[in-house]
Amino acid sequence: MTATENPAAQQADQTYRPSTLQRFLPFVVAAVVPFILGATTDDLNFWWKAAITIAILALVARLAWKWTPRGELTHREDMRLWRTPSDRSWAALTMFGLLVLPFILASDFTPPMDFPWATWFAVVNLVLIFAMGAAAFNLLVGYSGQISLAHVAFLALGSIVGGIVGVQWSGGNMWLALPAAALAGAVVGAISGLPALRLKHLYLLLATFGFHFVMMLVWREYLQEYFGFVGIRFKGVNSPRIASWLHWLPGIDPDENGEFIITGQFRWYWVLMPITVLSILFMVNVIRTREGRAFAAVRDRDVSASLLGINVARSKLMAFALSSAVVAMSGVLASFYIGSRGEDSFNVQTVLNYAIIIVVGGFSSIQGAIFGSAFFWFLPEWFKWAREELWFVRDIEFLSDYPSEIDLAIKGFLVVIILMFKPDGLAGMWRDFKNWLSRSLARRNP
Amino acid sequence: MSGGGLDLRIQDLTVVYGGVTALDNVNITVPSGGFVSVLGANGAGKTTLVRSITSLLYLHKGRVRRGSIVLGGESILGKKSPDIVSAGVAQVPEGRKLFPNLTVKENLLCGAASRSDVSGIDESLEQTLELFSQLRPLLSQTAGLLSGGEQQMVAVGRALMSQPTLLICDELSLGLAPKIVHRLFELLTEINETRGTSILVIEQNASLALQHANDAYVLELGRVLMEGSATELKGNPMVQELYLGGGGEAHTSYAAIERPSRSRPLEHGQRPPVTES
Amino acid sequence: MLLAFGNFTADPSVNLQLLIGGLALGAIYAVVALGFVLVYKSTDVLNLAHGEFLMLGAYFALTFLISENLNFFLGVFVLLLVMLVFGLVVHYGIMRRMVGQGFFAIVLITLGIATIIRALLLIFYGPTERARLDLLPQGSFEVGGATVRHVDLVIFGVVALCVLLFFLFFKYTRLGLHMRAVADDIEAAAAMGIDPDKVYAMTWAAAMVMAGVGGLLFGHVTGAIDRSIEAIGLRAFPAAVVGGLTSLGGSIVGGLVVGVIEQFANGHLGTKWREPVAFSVMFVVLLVRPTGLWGRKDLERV
Amino acid sequence: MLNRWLKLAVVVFAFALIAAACGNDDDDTPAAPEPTAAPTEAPAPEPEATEAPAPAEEEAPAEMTVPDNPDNGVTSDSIRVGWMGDLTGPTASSQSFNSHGSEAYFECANRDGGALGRMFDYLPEDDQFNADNAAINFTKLTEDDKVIALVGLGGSHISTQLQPDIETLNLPVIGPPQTIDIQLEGDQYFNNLAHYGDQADLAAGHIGATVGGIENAVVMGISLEVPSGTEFAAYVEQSVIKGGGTYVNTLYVAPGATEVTAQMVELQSAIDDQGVNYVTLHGSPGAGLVVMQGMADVGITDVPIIGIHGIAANSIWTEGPPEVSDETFGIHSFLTANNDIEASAMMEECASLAGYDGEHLNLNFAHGFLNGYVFHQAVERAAETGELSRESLTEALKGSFDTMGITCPIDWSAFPYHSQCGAAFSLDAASGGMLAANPFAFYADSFDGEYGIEIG
Amino acid sequence: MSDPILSFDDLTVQFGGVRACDSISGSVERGSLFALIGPNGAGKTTLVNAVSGVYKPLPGAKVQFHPNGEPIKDLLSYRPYQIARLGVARTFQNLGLFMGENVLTNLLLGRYIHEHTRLIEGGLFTRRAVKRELAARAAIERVVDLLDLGAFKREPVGDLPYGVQKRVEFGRVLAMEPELLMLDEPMAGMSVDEKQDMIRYIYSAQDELDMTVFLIEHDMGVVMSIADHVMVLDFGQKIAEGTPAAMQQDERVIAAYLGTEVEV
Repeated sequence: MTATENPAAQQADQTYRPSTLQRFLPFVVAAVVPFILGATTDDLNFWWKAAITIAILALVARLAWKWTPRGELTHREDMRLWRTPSDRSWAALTMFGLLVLPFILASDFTPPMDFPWATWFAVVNLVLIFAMGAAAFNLLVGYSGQISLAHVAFLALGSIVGGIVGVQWSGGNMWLALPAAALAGAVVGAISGLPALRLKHLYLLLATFGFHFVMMLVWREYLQEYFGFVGIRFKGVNSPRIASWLHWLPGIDPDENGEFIITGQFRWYWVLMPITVLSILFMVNVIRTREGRAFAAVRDRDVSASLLGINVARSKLMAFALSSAVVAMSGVLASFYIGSRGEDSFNVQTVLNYAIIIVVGGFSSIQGAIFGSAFFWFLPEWFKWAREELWFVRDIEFLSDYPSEIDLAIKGFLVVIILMFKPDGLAGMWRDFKNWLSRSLARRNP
Repeated sequence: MSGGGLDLRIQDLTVVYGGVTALDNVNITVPSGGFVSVLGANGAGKTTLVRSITSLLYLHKGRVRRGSIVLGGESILGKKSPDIVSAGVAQVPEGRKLFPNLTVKENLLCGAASRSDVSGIDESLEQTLELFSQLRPLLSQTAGLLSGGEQQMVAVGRALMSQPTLLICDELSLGLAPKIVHRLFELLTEINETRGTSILVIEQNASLALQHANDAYVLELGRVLMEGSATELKGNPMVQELYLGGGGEAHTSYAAIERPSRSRPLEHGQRPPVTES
Repeated sequence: MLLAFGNFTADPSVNLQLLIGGLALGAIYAVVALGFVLVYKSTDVLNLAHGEFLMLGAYFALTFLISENLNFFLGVFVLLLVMLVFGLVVHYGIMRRMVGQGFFAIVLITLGIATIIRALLLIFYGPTERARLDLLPQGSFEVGGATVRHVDLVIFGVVALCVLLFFLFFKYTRLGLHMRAVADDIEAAAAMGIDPDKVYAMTWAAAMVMAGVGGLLFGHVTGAIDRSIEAIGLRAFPAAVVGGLTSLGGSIVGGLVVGVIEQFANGHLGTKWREPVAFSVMFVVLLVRPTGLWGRKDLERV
Repeated sequence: MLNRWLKLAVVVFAFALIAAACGNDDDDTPAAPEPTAAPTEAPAPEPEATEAPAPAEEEAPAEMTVPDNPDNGVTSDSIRVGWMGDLTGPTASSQSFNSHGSEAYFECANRDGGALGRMFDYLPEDDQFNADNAAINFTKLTEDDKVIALVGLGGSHISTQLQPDIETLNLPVIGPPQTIDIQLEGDQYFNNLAHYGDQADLAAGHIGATVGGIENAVVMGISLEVPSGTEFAAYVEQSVIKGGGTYVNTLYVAPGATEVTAQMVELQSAIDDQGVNYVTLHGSPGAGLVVMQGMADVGITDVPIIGIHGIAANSIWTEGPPEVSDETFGIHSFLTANNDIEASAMMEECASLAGYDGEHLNLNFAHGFLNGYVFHQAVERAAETGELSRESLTEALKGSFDTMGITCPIDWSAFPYHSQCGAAFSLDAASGGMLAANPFAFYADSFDGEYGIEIG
Repeated sequence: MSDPILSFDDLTVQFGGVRACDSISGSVERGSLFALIGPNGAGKTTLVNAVSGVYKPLPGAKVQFHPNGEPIKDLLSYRPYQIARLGVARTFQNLGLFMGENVLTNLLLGRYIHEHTRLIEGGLFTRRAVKRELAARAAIERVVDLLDLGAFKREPVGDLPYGVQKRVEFGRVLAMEPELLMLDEPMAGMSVDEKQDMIRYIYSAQDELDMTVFLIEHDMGVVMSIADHVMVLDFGQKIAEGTPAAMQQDERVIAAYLGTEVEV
């Protein structure tokens, strides 16, 4: 049944309907402007750049807000990822932010009070990698309800595949390693998900935790056998590069030796950001279509789900496979970005770190994984800076005597406090904030 | 035994779970030594009522938005459930809710959790076993293995162990043979009469409840639909139709519903092939 | 040599020594598993911080028994008292508000607690490792060519005593009865006038005291007291699961079984096989009997 | 409705303008370096000739200046130097002493006036032995703080991961806490700790001296089950066999193990069957204690132990079972303050100045302390070229340095740049510090520069 | 002219020592409205659970489903999800809805068996996936219209009143377009008006969508007015079966179901 047949939709047609051009324009502006800014304003004073950025930011959000369909949505409109004015303006802003961020961070801006500017670039890149892995983890644990602690095993699997395919076979071809890792992750993930057919909750958690140790055994054997004492080296000669037949692409200016090596935070950002965004988008798409709905149904009531015709076993395994595939891919990215992987990268603490990330971010949403990883990496850096530069913090001797210890304690306290008082985490806070914002805006613009 | 039960007054009680209102402005009074029954179908809010009185809403993320619950002149709203039990309210929960891994004796002793007089507890245990003499040989049996009727007896006995002044029975008849239910209700009447304990019975089985109670309330969708003496309600045609299995005139109202004419053609979707497993 | 196997040996005294070592290790696992079981049984919380609690116990033992040089019994009393108070703090400060939250959220809040404990220990004790405790009888004797430490026997005794005490406590005391009632059905228990809050608090206090005992005992057998000993919490999972997470006696049997299996895997296959083998055993038990060898089975109805 | 947005935009613009105006004032300072006067020819004191405790401060002539080089951590009032490592992670118990040592040195040096009219700005960064943290810390130190050099550089996997970047940045690294093969490939690493291969040779030499000739030695290796453990065991095996001794086997201990019953069973049977008379030990102090306690438990108290530098920590002797630790040695390349060395008093004083009283008796502290001292000398030597930069510092490091007796004389004039000395240490009960069993010279023969084992 | 769509024979379900259903036999005529009544705990829901594959009956039982124009299927050899795909849909007494999701999502789950979007297609949001999603939503729209759920489409189910939740669940099984609709107390907790509405919806399902209805209901008035055929259970046993009128007269039914009323 199309919109015209639907009386509710007919009525809706009388309300505001922007043209296609209008609907896409904010996103186009968001996509294009940063490049123009980045390309043309190198010589401008940073504050001018900031001013222009903020102005455009306001404009993009404004347009996105204005040019959103109002009233009863047709189903086609309802299926859009961003349908409400606030969704759309936030999406456009996020897009703008993601595109403009590398240019800002790569500028030689010296922020006041020695705010560590370049460090944030490294942090942002790590957040991207972690967000991808954590989102996949949250898809499995939070969204599909299959409590698993095996995801770090899949990071290791990603590194192993990266080592075999990306380093041994192809001498630094990350582009080959990524799909290979996804494939291996999906297959091994489905296998590691088999216990989920019989076990639930705590018992599944423990069973998957066992899988972690088995994978570590494989890693240990494999690593020493093929790569020697120092671990797999993904950097240097093995750094990923853009194939020469792609050098015509704008922005790809090969180095003197005729190669375009992906190195440095700026280049890595343009590799990590699209892959992360696309894989998260993929997962979000899965969630809002048939199989994703089945995941949620299986999580909430598996008996009820099976009586709707959902093959619960298959659905669970698919959730495991999808999650593991993405986690393995993030494992490849992390390996190549960091440069080497050792056993220490996959210890139990890492397992727990990912768990902290998704809980702090918000258990119920993929978005939470992004917030969580940002929180996880930003916070210590911010503390570090605050301890060094903020006078009222710097003067507390206890803090400067035990900097890292106190970071650790604060991390623990925050986890406890968030879980106690705001169980839906940062994503929940963000939702509340957005609701409050749209409500107060709606009150003013009736 | 304590003489004279306490009276319970529920006024304007509104209870919500998340955004859903489960009870809406409910007023119910159990007079001292009275036998009151609350009737209602599934989802009418009966169990919510019990949870509100015994302060167990928090376990189900519910909360009282408005109203008061007063027991013997003292507000019990917001008190903790152990204090409410100490104040004299005992309940036989819906579905019995015995402790399945504990023995019958242990179950009964748990009923006396709010008391500290050791000799008194022994005495109560003896009295309970006199009341339910069938339970005596079963004392060391694991409660989960008893039959439904026996379990319900343990549940009632367990509630009596706290020497309540107000006994709340939630769906006592659920899943039990009429004979046993009848026996239980007779016991309740006996307790009510001999000990003066106020009794509040929450029931789907209206005929039973109305037969034994003095006053009754009909709860529907979280509101009190009707109230009055049991005999009054028994004669009410609407109650008869709703709960007493027909006989009233309202009965025909469903039969009169027209079948819609066949207006739209069918479009069956394609079903996926299913292989035998 | 993808999977390098250690040298197999048929020497009976070697196997005897491995058996004894396994039992000694298993006794420690049993102490830890007992802590898991106590908490899980009555509050349905999987306490990932138990290893940290144990570490806390070991460090407190260092403070009270070595640094402060208190009389042994007084020191142990103070240690257990402090742990008990700490348990109450954990319950009233944190866990109380978590009733009714999702399973994973509660698991993770214990992780938050673990992180805090780790940080505090680092601040107050520093990263340097300490020697093991030596207050219980030291020394050893030989049985058939294998060495048995006196400490291990003490640990066996203490663990058995603890289980016996808990058993008696649960069976014959009112509070124990109430704890079991809450474990069976919290709502019904609350309806009977049992304060679940109080019962939970007692549970946490008991678990923490158990961790104190565990820390004291573990402090006598571990090679060094440092921050890595919290890993005993994770390594005891298989023991707790094999025994059944709801059974006190099961935790002893599970602990011993897993301890011996680990030790034989370590001796005959190589040390890297230890955790994989232990967790594989757990995995098999989970698949065959998800509630463990002695765990109770709850009937699930639609 | 549009009006409101317009207003908002105007306000934002205005705000941005004001901010820009303020920003201008700030940003003017770090302008292009002015063409300062050519560096004075006045030579820095000869490093070798420098008097021990305060190397530069007496001479530190006011006229000896170099231009600022903010991109290389040299500002008008400070010289920034970074330290990377594990302060709260699993290896904190050894690495944190290293950081404390460097910090103590720089505190002292700053008290005495710093160098080149500038203060040392010492920036330790904690990576918790985690590669991801290390990546962030490295970025912070090199791109935000723009340090001129690193003294100390975390675990071996972190060295591996950062090696390409260190090379690209031309960043000198002074005294990483271990020497691995990958560092020997680079031109930027200046190790003052002996290589694993040399340490294994040294161990073999020590064993030979103890049992009356290496050919009499029957050695069992015990290693932590990490790649470096395998590596050390392989070197030991190579050294022992080369000398004509017998190497029985390597036993592995899992990281975080709390007991080693099974390993001890195997060790005992090897002692019984093959007559093992020496044990080499690899691992952290914690793991070392676990092994030693395990040996004490089964009564293996008469087989001496020699461990790598990780084992040469005071806690091994102060906390370990005395019946085992009295025959235990740890290899290290430094001397602590209780040895009769020039720097003794200074190390003690600096340690307490920095708030680390008593830590001057720790070998890792001495290591960190020396790193600071070598850096100080190199900075002054680099300044002689008229420019203080990573490049000039790297060049300056390629030479010999005074060590105040903390280690043997450093000579990095020829590749590879790593220490050529070491000794077997144990605790000196009287002073509470570490004492070498024999002087460095005794082990000098062991440093043959042969290492690099291929496995697989 | 007997054309049973569902027949079950000697169906026994046992929990521990309790026989929740004790060798029950019966059959449901195609296109009819079959009602199953009995006091609480009589085993009605257990019977439905056994038919829909949730519980395994003891061996010897036989459950046959005869879809229109297809061979007879032995339901006991299928898993629950396969039974649903064969065309047997059911609702739950205590609501099998997904409370956190909105009405639309819950209804769309009812279309699961008719949509064929694969995981990858969904993830890539291909044109085909969008087309299928739109088709599913169009089908949902029909159900929404039929059940007057338009006002609640985007509300989370958990926030809706009980009566509406019941309607959503009914809508979800309608969206599955089954041939046999098993409704477990669809009118519990509803007011008289709502019950009347629900009966109209059931009629629609029966007449417009050609579904056979298997109804468990507590309200005698409803059952007596709308059912074609009534089966009465008590304590897991079938005690009577026949037309509603006959059941109202049956002594055993009155004794068991209306129990105490008679005794007085």
